[in-house]
Amino acid sequence: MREITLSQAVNEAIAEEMRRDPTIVLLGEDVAEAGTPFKILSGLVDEFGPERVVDTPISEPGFTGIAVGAAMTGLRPIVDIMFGDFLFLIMDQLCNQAAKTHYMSGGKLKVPMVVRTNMGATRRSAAQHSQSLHALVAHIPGLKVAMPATAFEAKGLLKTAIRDENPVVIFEDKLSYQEKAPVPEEEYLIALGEACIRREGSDVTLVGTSSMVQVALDAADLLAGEGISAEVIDPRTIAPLDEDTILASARKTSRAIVIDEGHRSYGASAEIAARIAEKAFYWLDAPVQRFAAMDVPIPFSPELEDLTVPTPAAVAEGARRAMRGELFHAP
Amino acid sequence: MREITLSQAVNEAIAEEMRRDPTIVLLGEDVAEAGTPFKILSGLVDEFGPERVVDTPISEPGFTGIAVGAAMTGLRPIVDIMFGDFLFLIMDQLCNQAAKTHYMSGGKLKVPMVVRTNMGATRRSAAQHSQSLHALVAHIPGLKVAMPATAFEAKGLLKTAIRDENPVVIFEDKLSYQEKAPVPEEEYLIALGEACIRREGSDVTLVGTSSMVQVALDAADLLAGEGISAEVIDPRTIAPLDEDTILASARKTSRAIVIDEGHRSYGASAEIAARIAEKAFYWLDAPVQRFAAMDVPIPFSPELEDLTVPTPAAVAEGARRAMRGELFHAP
Amino acid sequence: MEGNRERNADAYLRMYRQMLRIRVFEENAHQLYLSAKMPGLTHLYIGQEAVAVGICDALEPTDRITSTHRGHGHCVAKGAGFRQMFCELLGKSEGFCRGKGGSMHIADQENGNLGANAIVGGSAGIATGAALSAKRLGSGGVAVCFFGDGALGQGLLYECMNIASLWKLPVIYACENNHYGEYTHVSEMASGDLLDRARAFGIETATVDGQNVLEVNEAAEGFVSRARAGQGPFFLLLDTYRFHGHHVGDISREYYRAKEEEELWKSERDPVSNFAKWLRGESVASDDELNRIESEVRREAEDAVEYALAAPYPGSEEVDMHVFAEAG
Amino acid sequence: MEGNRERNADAYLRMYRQMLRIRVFEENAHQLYLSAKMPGLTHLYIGQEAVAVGICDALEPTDRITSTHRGHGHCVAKGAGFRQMFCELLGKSEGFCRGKGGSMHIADQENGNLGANAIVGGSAGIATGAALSAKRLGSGGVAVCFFGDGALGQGLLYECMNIASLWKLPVIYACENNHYGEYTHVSEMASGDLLDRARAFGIETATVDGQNVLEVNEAAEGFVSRARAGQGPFFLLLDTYRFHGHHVGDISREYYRAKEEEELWKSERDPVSNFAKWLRGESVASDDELNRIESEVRREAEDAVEYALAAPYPGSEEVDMHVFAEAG
Ligand SMILES: Cc1ncc(C[n+]2csc(CCOP(=O)(O)OP(=O)(O)O)c2C)c(N)n1
Ligand SMILES: Cc1ncc(C[n+]2csc(CCOP(=O)(O)OP(=O)(O)O)c2C)c(N)n1
Ligand SMILES: [Mg+2]
Ligand SMILES: [Mg+2]
Repeated sequence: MREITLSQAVNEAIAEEMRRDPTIVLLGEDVAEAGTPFKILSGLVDEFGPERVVDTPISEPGFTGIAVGAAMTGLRPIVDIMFGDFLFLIMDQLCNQAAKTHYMSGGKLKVPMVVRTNMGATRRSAAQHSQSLHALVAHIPGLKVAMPATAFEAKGLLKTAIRDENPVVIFEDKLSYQEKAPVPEEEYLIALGEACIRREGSDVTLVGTSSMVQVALDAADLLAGEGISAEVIDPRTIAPLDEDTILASARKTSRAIVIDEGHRSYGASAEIAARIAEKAFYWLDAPVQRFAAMDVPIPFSPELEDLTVPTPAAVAEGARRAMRGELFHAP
Repeated sequence: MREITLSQAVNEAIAEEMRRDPTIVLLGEDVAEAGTPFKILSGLVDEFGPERVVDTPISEPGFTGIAVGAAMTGLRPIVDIMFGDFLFLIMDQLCNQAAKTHYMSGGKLKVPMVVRTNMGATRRSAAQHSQSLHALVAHIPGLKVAMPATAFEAKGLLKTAIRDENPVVIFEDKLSYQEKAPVPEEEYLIALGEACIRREGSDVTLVGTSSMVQVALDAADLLAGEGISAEVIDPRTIAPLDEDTILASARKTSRAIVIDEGHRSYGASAEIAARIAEKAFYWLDAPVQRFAAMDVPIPFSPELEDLTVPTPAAVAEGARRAMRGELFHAP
Repeated sequence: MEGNRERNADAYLRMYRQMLRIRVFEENAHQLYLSAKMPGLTHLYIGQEAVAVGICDALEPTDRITSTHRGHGHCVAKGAGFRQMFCELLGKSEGFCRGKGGSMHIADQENGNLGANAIVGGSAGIATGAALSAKRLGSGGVAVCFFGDGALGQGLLYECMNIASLWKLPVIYACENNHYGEYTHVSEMASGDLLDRARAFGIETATVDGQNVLEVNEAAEGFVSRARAGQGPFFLLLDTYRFHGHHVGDISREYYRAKEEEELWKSERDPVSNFAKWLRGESVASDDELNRIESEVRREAEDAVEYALAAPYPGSEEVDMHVFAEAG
Repeated sequence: MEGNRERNADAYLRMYRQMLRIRVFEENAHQLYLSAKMPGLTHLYIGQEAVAVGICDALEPTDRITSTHRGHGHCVAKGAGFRQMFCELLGKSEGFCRGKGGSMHIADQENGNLGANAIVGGSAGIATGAALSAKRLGSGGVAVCFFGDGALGQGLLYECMNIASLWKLPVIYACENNHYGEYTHVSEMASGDLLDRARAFGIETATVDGQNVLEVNEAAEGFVSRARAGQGPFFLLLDTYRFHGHHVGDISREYYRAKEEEELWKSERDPVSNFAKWLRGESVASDDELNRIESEVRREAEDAVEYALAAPYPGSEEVDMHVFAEAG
């Protein structure tokens, strides 16, 4: 199968959907001629014109709100939020307006829109350009939240999100934009709410989101050399969360580790771990462990920044300890 | 001991601190003559004048940002956000600016400010005036988050928050403003990060936040009648979280239930439950259960709204099931 | 009060009826609150009727509006029926939002009302987005964004006005200056000249007496037809007043506005009774006709209240319905 | 270029040196990037030196500024030393922020620089708040909020200008109009007249040639002294240009701005070389003197780069230090 980058996958997904549905419009800063600073959207304005691929002023709340209204009245906007950190600016429009409109209107209004943004540290971008804020939006009923780990998921999830009748927030990992993965030429969709088992295993379940899927896979490689068989699960969307697939694996292996790039406390890893711990309780041989970004603003200094995110080595060590039963937390 | 309402406790705390420290200013909508729509701050403008108790335009991002700058340069602002739901408007100023400034400046700048806001449903205020959004801010490193359950905590935590050198967000329960509790005349402070055991027990630990402390206490009453002894813990602040007190109780009782009024998924209950499940794993006789607001926008209709929040009866039933070991979740 | 002689009596009486319907709707809502039959609080539109009616009469049902926490007037003016409205206020399943929205989120999609909003200024983007849809889809529609003087404090509005002006969107920003936010005078909340805030973005503005429905309507007609012709956006400032408290529980108001001021507006500048006087004076309608309209409206309201009081609440199975929309 | 004959040569040469220091600092930062010695990206201030210097020369060290993602110029102009700046850019522990902030968060509290900000427009509140402190604490200080034309898109700015005007705060909003956001011309981002956006809030404005340090300085002196006297806020619009890309990686720029335009600004409107020419023409300084200043500045930069390259990174124990400030 051909391999394309995550960036190309996003571009293709949008182009295909825009060809199919003339009501799709793209709004964001520098999305047209510039094709975003990451050059993800290059070429779209040439094909679809500046009426559908629209450069906005630097007004995240404004153009997100405009997208909400447009979505309520017949368009299907895709909003580009250049850095996930800027979600903080659009929280009211996203969480008080877009997320609640369908419910508050008793099902009579709907807001089919996509917010594409990104996440991830270790780009030396410091505290306001490195956050992984998916837990915040996943907490809000009415929003769906997708976290593609590879180009394959990026394309399939985005196409599905564009067709969804609800506001969907997609977090792409900044460091993965140039990563290639096999992506079929033919059209495909990936349902929101279906996890995928990236690697089968029997001793320990590693649930990783976004870039942490690769960390989990790398950890699994390390463990395989030591005779520990890790199963790696990518939830792909955290809202809805495919609890069944995750629980089935945890019940099978009796050990689970959750790896996520959001901050640890009150982050996505807490929800996933809490569900496993509750619903696979009688199967577990060891406590569910969490690996996540440290609870610190992401520092600029490379030496420090690299300490803040989970690594394959750390995850592997967690798995080893789970195997050895060395997780006795003294009072 | 005299009893005063939570609203009076807040008023006293601010008045005492403002008398003590002339750099404290109060900013918010209708905080001066009106004393807020909840009439919490009545009288403060008379004592401290309109230079220190300042009515702002309806500009939550603006006046919060102004508070951040003021806090960086010698004032200690208390910001009044009329409804917790409006936190969505100030997330950038709170989470990208206030929370990160100390860290990003290598410890050279600091932002001693308090954001006072509220939470809680069942006031028939519908989806944009009923949310309990504490988990969102608790997820952000650099913010402290307090959730007073009674007038006693409201006063003690607020006074400490005002003296803290960091941004602190305090969530008051809207329905508790008129609830009375014993509050000493003499000055006292409550440290941020110290849970309190509201009721001792031996069979099951109920961890409740804010208004859910009362739900937990009521559940404990129900259970006591049946010979089940519940210990009730109020963390008082969720960031920092007094893990030790919670874990000690869970290890003692071997069963834990977490009750919180935020939405269930990716909410505060997940973090607390995940920590107990991980760190008290070897002591637990039953899975940690969570009771929280349903994952729906809060509906207006009273009949529906009342279904969305945890009740003492539901919590008690959870405890009974934990005692009976009836928590087998089929795959 | 001046009228346009060419306009026909039908239009005048239609607008009169609508203003009266708002007034009577609100009186009934107030009663429901006072008799503890309505859950929560509500913000009455009484005193501002000419604004909603004057503007909405210039619109087609397919045109969109966004409304505010003080939204019953806009809802009525845009064409909503009383039964569904009262049902909504009481949290009943036959309400416009199946009782899930209530007063602060009342909407009426079939008549182009995209909903009240409990976030001050929160609908500036929604209205502007509706105008973007109209332009992109070539529907010829316009959108009106209703908001209060207090909403001028929200930065979102300026972001949207800038974009609407850049993209020449068919949206009209209708600022209802009733002189107060909750309990604070506009002069403490807004510096400079209010109209300049739109002009700064190259938006054409007008200011009208919001108590005079014909003046409002004339200005609205002009802006609406020009917006339809691609000359938008526009900004309309309406001088008006709320006769009651900020919400139904706001009883003692002396600390923020004088009784005399309230009395003056009520006695001199009541948009409904002044318009009635004008209609009689111009012989558009007789006392009898106006009385007949009034009793019809009152009957309609009574019937609707009764209906709504007897109507069922949504079943408990609805609590987690409509979180997500289904495909199709 | 016009100069004020009464001003003394010291001030001129001080400003010249500071402009040159910014230019040379940025050239070195660029080299560090090109040689892959600097982590991440950075936004060069080259071309805009007269703005930062003209304004900051009018300030006392105790006055506060807030800065932007393009913040090295403001930092130098407000008095920062090169060593701590380069250390910060390289993530070293002797940097102003112990390497934790980097280019986009560089700050210098001792000299009143409250920091660069990676959120466009994000410091409007901070600067206004600093002015509130100055007023409440009676310090006599003023605050300057630097921001770009792109930041005019952020609603926060309008909220803050409104409040600053209502409360008469000693803050100066300094809009550096370099004609572009990242890759989009200001005309596509801003409708209407830029100055009207401040005037709408009753704020007095001025517009000056941002390439002429003396003109900038004169306007700044006026506003600063009047702000100190309680007549603020003010809004200063500075016409300027960034000579390089949006950030150091922005190489091919033809799709958003013409090479000819860049060349014209560089050849005709370079604030540093034009000021040098003027200084010579007015006999304020000889060629020799200017050359001496330049070589001093270059040596200072070289030394600082060398120092920073050799300086240690923060130890791993720092990673969770400074999340919270301790009491006292
Ligand atoms: C963002 C936000 N801030 C504050 C409030 C609380 N609030 C509700 S109505 C109101 C006053 C609004 O004034 P205005 O816009 O003039 O409308 P009016 O009530 O006069 O119709 C306020 C402050 C809110 N609902 N939303
Ligand atoms: C809120 C926000 N939106 C978008 C960005 C990405 N961004 C960084 S700089 C920039 C352009 C800013 O333009 P301007 O304010 O004119 O400053 P200049 O770069 O020209 O100095 C953008 C869009 C950001 N940092 N913050
Ligand atoms: Mg008003
Ligand atoms: Mg610019």
